[in-house]
Amino acid sequence: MLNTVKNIGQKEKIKLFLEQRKPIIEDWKHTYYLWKSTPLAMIGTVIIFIFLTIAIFAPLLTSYSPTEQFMEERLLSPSSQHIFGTDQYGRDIFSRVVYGARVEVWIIFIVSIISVMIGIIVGITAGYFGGAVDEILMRITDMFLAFPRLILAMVLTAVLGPNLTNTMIAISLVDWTVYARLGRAEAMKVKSQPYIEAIRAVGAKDLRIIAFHVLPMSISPVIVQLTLRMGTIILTAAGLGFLGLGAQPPTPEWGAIVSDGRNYLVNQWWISTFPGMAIAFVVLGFNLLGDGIRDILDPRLRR
Amino acid sequence: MLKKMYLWTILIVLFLSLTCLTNATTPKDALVIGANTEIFITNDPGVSFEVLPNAMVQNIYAKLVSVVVKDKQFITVPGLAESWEVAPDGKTWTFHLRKGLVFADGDPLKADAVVYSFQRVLKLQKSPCWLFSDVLGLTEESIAAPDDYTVKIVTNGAPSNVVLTMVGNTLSGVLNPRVVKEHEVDGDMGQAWLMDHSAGAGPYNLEEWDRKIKVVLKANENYWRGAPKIKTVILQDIPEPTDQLLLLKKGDIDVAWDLTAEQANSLKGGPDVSIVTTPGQSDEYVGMNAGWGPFKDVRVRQAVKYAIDYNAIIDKVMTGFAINNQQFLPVGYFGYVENNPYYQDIEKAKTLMAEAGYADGFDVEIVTNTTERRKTEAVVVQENLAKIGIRATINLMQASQMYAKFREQGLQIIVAGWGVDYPDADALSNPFANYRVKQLAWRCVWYDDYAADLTEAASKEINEDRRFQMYQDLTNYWHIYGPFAMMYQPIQFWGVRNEVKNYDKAAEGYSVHYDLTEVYK
Amino acid sequence: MKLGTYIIKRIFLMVIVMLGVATIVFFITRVIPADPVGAILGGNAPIERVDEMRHQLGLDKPITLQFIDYIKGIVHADFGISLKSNRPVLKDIINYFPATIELAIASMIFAVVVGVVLGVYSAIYRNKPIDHFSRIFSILGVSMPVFWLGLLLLLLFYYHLDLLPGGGRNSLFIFSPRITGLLLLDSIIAGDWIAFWDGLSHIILPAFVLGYASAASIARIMRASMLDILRQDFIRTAKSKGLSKRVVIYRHALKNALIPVVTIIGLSFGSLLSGAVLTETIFSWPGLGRYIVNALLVLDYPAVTGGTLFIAFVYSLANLVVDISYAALDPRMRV
Amino acid sequence: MQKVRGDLLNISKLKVVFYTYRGIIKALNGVELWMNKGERLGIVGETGCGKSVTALSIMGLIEQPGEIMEGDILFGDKLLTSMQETSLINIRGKEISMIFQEPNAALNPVMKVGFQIAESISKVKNKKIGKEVYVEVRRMLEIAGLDWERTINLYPHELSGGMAQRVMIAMALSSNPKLLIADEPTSALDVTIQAQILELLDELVKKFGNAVILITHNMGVAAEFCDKMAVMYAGNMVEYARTTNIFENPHHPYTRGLLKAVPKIGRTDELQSIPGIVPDLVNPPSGCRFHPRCKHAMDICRKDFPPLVEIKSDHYVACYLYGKEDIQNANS
Repeated sequence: MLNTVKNIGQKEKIKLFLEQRKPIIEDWKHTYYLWKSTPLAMIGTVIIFIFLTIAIFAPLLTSYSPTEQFMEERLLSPSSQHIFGTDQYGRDIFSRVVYGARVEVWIIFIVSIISVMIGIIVGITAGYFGGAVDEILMRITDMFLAFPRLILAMVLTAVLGPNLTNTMIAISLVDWTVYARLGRAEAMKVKSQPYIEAIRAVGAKDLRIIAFHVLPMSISPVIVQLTLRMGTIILTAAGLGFLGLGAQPPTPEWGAIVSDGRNYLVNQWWISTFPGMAIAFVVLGFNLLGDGIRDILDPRLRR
Repeated sequence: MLKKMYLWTILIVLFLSLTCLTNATTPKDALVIGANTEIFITNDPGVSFEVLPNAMVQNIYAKLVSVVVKDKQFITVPGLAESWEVAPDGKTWTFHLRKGLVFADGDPLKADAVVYSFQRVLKLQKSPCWLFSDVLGLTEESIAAPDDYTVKIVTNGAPSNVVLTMVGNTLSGVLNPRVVKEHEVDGDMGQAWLMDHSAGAGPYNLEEWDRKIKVVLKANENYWRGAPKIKTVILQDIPEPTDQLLLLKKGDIDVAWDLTAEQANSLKGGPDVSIVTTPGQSDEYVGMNAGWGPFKDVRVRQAVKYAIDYNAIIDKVMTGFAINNQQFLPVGYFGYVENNPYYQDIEKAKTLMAEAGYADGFDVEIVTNTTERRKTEAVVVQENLAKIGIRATINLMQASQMYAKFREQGLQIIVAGWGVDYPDADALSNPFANYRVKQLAWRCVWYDDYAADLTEAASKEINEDRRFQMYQDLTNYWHIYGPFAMMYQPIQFWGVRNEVKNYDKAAEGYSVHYDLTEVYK
Repeated sequence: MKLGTYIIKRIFLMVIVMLGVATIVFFITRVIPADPVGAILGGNAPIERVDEMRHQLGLDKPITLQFIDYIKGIVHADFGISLKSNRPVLKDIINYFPATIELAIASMIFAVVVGVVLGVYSAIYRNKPIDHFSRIFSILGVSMPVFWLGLLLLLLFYYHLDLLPGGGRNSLFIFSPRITGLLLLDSIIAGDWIAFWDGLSHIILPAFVLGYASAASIARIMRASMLDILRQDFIRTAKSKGLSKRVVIYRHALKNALIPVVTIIGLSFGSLLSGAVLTETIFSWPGLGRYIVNALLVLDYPAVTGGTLFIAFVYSLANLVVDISYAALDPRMRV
Repeated sequence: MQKVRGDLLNISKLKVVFYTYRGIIKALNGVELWMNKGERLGIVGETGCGKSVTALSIMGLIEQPGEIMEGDILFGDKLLTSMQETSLINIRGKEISMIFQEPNAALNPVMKVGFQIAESISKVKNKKIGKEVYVEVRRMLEIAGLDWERTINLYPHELSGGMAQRVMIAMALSSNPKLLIADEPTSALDVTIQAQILELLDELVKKFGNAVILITHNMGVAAEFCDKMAVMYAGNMVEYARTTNIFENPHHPYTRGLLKAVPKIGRTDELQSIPGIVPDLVNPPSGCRFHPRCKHAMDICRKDFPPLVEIKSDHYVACYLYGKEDIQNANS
């Protein structure tokens, strides 16, 4: 068997490979087609792309530091020098917004990792083992779900001490329930498959089954859900920042910048307006993308 | 289609009729003050200890004497007591009440009411109690009424200025014992009831406190100095400064209490609104932990004092609403003489750092709380310190957490403020220079016995000249060795509609004496 | 399962969950070291007074004893005494909650009406201009930060256009009657129309800002659900019976399409309560959200635990009601 | 206007397309169909051949993303294809009724069945739903063989498939329509129930004298029930004749193939399926759409679509196998 594969040429290998993967490739092609024909998803993707580009190339986009103060240049209105104006410390709002993109990306990244990890572990454990374990874990999940999200996050950050790290921890501790439910459903589905029974019969341990069979199946719905939730993560972080319970100065977190500027709203509208627009813009991007993904995954469209 | 049109018309009419209601201006005999009433806890003079509620309590309860501002100095003038004298031992004080005084409800006000009120403060043991018990050394037995018009108290021999300012302080407001006893629940001496009711003899009665909405005061027609001109005072809860600004500009409120400096400046020169200012009764400081690493070295502390850009903070952060005052005594206090040795001098600071062996600087954590102003100050200080190589990070804490850590001597640098408890030098020299009272000096681990001894001596010195000189010596010594860089003394400011007259007189004494009887429209 | 058994089971579960919630809140707020007492007494107070007060409040007792006291209290609806306001927390909650619930209800009404109407039209006129408008409206609604939108609208409608009031529940010199604590309802009961219009003009902006995101998500779900229903066989049947488009949509489709929306209404209630924290801050709305935020800032533990628990309780209750009405709405659930 | 061949219904050159992401589906490709009053017509063919689309076209229920491209549907003297929606409403349910394949799904799940029938009746009689209407509802339920007291207040999910279909029949016949379209009315039901339903339908239609179009993929059902049969393939009518003719003397190769695939009692030869697959209607084969699966395919079949010609009286076939002379006859 191995020999035959070895003997065939590179081209054939690729061909064979493509042949085997044909359904998957077809599926991807189809997805690509749907994505292309969903203008909203495309706009969303473009927005997210711009957002990531800004985050990556922040230092190239602006010559001002996001934190250094120039008390001589405080509260300047938007001009060619400072296209978004300056704040009460003479910092360039544009560069704060641009560097803020990095903060937001970081928040999304960390929150996603922590919350997915907790969620998956709890969810799969509950779904796979079922019974009392399931009952207990799900009741715990319910307890976390019994709080309105922002309020729980608020209490957590306030108690942990408001700063960026704790904000991320708090949001993760609020957000994991979504993935737990998904993971549980997925685990229950996989568990009831006949082949799992077969694998168990040949002596596979639970941990092994979870790691090699249940986990991979749970990943893709979780990833989809994650994309849908990224907008919410930003909004929650910004809400905490606005209440002074999130990232602390001089961290250029967008919500915190809006909050910084709110006392200047009447006379210096630009301080709050631009970072607020940045939040709306990026969340819009995630929502459009999420909507698109929902549409693309809609089995009725996939027929 | 017609049906739709009809519906739209109704909607538009409704909307317009709603909007008509929004243009209400305040009545002529009413004063509406917009403020963040978050810190309002009670209107009980024996419990209240914050500036804003005190400002209301001062207008509800009359006191034996009043501490007012004259020629920018605090002086004591007669109140319910028309005269007083102190025995030669400097401890026994006798106050003579006016005849025919009545409470707002018409009950006669006699000496027993004063005694009851003072003893009540001591019994309640609430926030302001220590001013009586610790500073004046009063006990329940040391307060007495030999007859209906005489009140006698025996102190620990505190200087006369201290005693009189205390008797003129909010906690000395006189309550009607009959009413209070009527509303006593479980021996609380009327605490619960007095939160939102009043039983005083001041110019106003507390009509209503609708929590987080408004506090309403109504004129007391029986006030001994005559009923005030403004009949209704409403303290409207408006937590956001921006909202206060908007409402003030529109005339929905007459006075805005919590404007930002920036907003106040934007109002200057406007047609309808002026800015009223008065020196604030507080200090803004940068405190260094003299027991921590580099700050053990007095030269490092001096370097920090030379690194701070005082002018930038005053001009830019406070946009001029601050006085360059580098001592703990606020302007206008006994013992105050302008004395500001520090200014930003990076070279000098660097030299001092090098002499102390920290030419390359060090890492330090600045802690402050989450209010807008402190945040800004901390950020400026952080920048300033960076110039002499001190790499500072800012850690914003909620006030509660910050003070908890501070009380455990657990901070490296703190940016904070100290509000004056009573208008005497003593109220500041102790916290800032005497570590034995376990306040600021102790929290900054500045265990300096010379300063502590001098502070204690000054607080017992009855001779005014000698006392004055002691404060000069203390200030000079403290400037060199102390762990504090004093950023400024804030200037308190209000946005006030031009229809409101004499508000500057009313607010001149700010936290010590806030007198709405002066105001008219 | 019979509807009755279902309700009993749900209530039983809710009690268990609420006890868990109480435990979570307790440990979140007590285990981490911080000093609420110091905050209450202010920066000036000497350390002796702080210790004294801590003892008074029983904060120096072992944590397990404190926990037992706390749970005992909760069972008796006693959340303790607020360190800051010095009043029973429950009294404070009763004081502030009507404002929050009034705002939440007003927002909910706005959200449901706008969301359902937009969603239905969007589905009927799929890919027509009204659909595009409604989708843009919805997607903006869930994208804009509540606090930012609130600030901008305040600036526009209050300051620049002078059309609506700038905050609070009513105007200064309009004294509304107090019966239930819900101003609008009270003024209707009392027949005080001036107070009613005044209250209404005050609630418009905050209710819009708060309800917008929920309106958007309801519109989104409504559209999807309506599209789904319109594809169903029974709609074809209804049409084949010769029923007019109106009847088909409003009598046959809408009733079915609303069922999943009910679930979203329950979830939206959570985001309304969350959003209320922000909206109340911006619009000077004297509600529970602001109470909790302010209590958090000074770590007033009894107030934080009480307020949070209460909000969680109201939210769970709302979800319970939604679940039950879901069951009641859909005859298929009533087997 | 094409010639009128039936006195109840005439469909000519009906073309229907559906716009989808894959492209345009040419669902009907010039269907010709006609029938007389009181007649029972069976439309047979594989899944996706356009039977249901034809039915929906008659009802005027082709909606986005579908569209009638060309062709006429003449019902009596009314040209349905050019009628406004408002007038169509008066035909649907009143003159033409329809029953569907999945009776449970075809009933609104949140409404009591009684109400759903009442809706129909109130529409036809132009009366508000009330006592009078409900009297009629009871009568219809009885006629459909249901105990009205038990069923009238039930929800659809509480009914078995057979009961639900009886409700549908009661609903459809409540207006005593001229034409009843039954779209696979029994294929979702158990075999025993199927027979009952067909019997009921047979009995009622006899009683009321309605014309019926029975859409089915089951040749046996069609044979039992229908006077005439129309065979459809990939959007075209390929053969139309009396039922007996279709069974005894099928002409079109596709019809023959279908019949070979029908199991029969006493049949000894092996069941055969038609080789090849149903064509993709986005890119249908040129010419005769059946040619890729036809063993008799000729060159002309690949180029042109054969017209439907009458090769015997009342027997029409669309296939080039049947002599030029037939075609010429037809044309002259």
